[in-house]
Amino acid sequence: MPVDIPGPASSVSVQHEPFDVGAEIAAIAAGRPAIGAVASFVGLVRELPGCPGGLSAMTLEHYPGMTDKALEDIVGQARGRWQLQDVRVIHRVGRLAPGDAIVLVVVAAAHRGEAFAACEFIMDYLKTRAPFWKKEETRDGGHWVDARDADDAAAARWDV
Amino acid sequence: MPVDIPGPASSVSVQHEPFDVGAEIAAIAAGRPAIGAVASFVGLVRELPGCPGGLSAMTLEHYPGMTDKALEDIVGQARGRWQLQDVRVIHRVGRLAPGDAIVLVVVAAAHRGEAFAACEFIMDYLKTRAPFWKKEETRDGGHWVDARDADDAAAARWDV
Amino acid sequence: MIKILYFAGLRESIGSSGEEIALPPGVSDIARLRAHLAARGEPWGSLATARNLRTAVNQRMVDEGAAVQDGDEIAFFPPVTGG
Amino acid sequence: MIKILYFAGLRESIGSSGEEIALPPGVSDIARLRAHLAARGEPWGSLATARNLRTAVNQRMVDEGAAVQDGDEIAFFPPVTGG
Repeated sequence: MPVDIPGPASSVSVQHEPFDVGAEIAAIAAGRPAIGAVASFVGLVRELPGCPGGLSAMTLEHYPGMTDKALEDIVGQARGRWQLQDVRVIHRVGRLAPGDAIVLVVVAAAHRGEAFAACEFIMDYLKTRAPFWKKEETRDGGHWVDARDADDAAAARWDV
Repeated sequence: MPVDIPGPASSVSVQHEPFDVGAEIAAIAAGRPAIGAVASFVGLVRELPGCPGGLSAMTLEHYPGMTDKALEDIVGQARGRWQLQDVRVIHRVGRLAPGDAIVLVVVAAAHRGEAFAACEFIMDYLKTRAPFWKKEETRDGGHWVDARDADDAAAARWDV
Repeated sequence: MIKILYFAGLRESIGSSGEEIALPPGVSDIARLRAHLAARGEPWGSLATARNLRTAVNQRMVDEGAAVQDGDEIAFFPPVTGG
Repeated sequence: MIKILYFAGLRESIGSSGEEIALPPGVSDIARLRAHLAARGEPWGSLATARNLRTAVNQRMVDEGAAVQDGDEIAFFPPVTGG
């Protein structure tokens, strides 16, 4: 009888609550002896350059009917490109303060090359394809963050 | 009077004890509002392919007088190539079991491109330049792990 | 009927998070739907003027040539800025 | 005197983690030191036969042309496999 080995898994979450990076990585690695490499990324609310103390809060709006699908689609594309053991994506929504974590991507694979590439790919695609929008509150009021050309360029790299 | 802002920092550790990924990431991000991106990597003792249950333990030998210097040199090279806010490298030595974490690299930067690139660079250089050696214990006895050509190739990419 | 959703800055400039309307005669794709909605005048003018507007049909991002059918959920929004 | 260290598989095949010797006359670089040590016969033969042997002088990786001076700490070891 073949041993019952857990198959590749992945999961995405969109939530208001903070996440625990160490617990997420530990949960992915636990009892999965084929995993040799775990690459992860945490995105944080950053103080505006040249304007310390100017950013008081940030609100993340999203498209609730679409966000899970968009993230799952991005993860599915990563799984089609690389041999991965597990993927976890958490994106927060609602009101966040400077220093708060916004997004977590964890990718587990046998070797580090795949883990790094897939983790960066997921972030690049998330930045241009997942329906989240940031509104910053400063002393001068609120304004929607502009999309960065650098993010489009980063995502375009993967279409080679 | 200019505000006293903590400057770029980094630290490397070589230790027998396990490390806490979440705590290391949290320590780096705490009170550093210019950090927008934290990329990290954890390397784990992997079950040998095609040989589940065959690996009972692994021993990491190192060159105590050189390891800290080698890791600090690699981190210094990364800092010379990218604008980084902080770097943390922990490498374990001694006897480890399958599933145990071997190495942690955490890189904090303003933007994710720098954080990912520097984290992968540090791992690639560590794999070819830091004086650690793995000896695997299996049912058939112990043997030293061979260096992988793929690791040399990965490190060579960065000399462009 | 089709369901239309607006997000982020576009939602604010229109002053509405969406509407349900009958699929207008002659509207078969996103470009025509967008032109039809904008042609109603204010507060929908920013549908015509917004740069780089993105669109999803039934929760999938599509380009302006994508077909629109009765029963679809169509979302208009600015370039995304999450992550 | 120079201090010589052996690591990992090389340490095991030589059966020693190192030695201290006087800098031999005519030995001015790593290649000559390695040849001198190996020429003493067993158990140091693997210094001649080991493939891709790596070297550090005073805790820095160097190539075979690197200079050796009195007082140096010289380490010989196989390609590294950490991480």
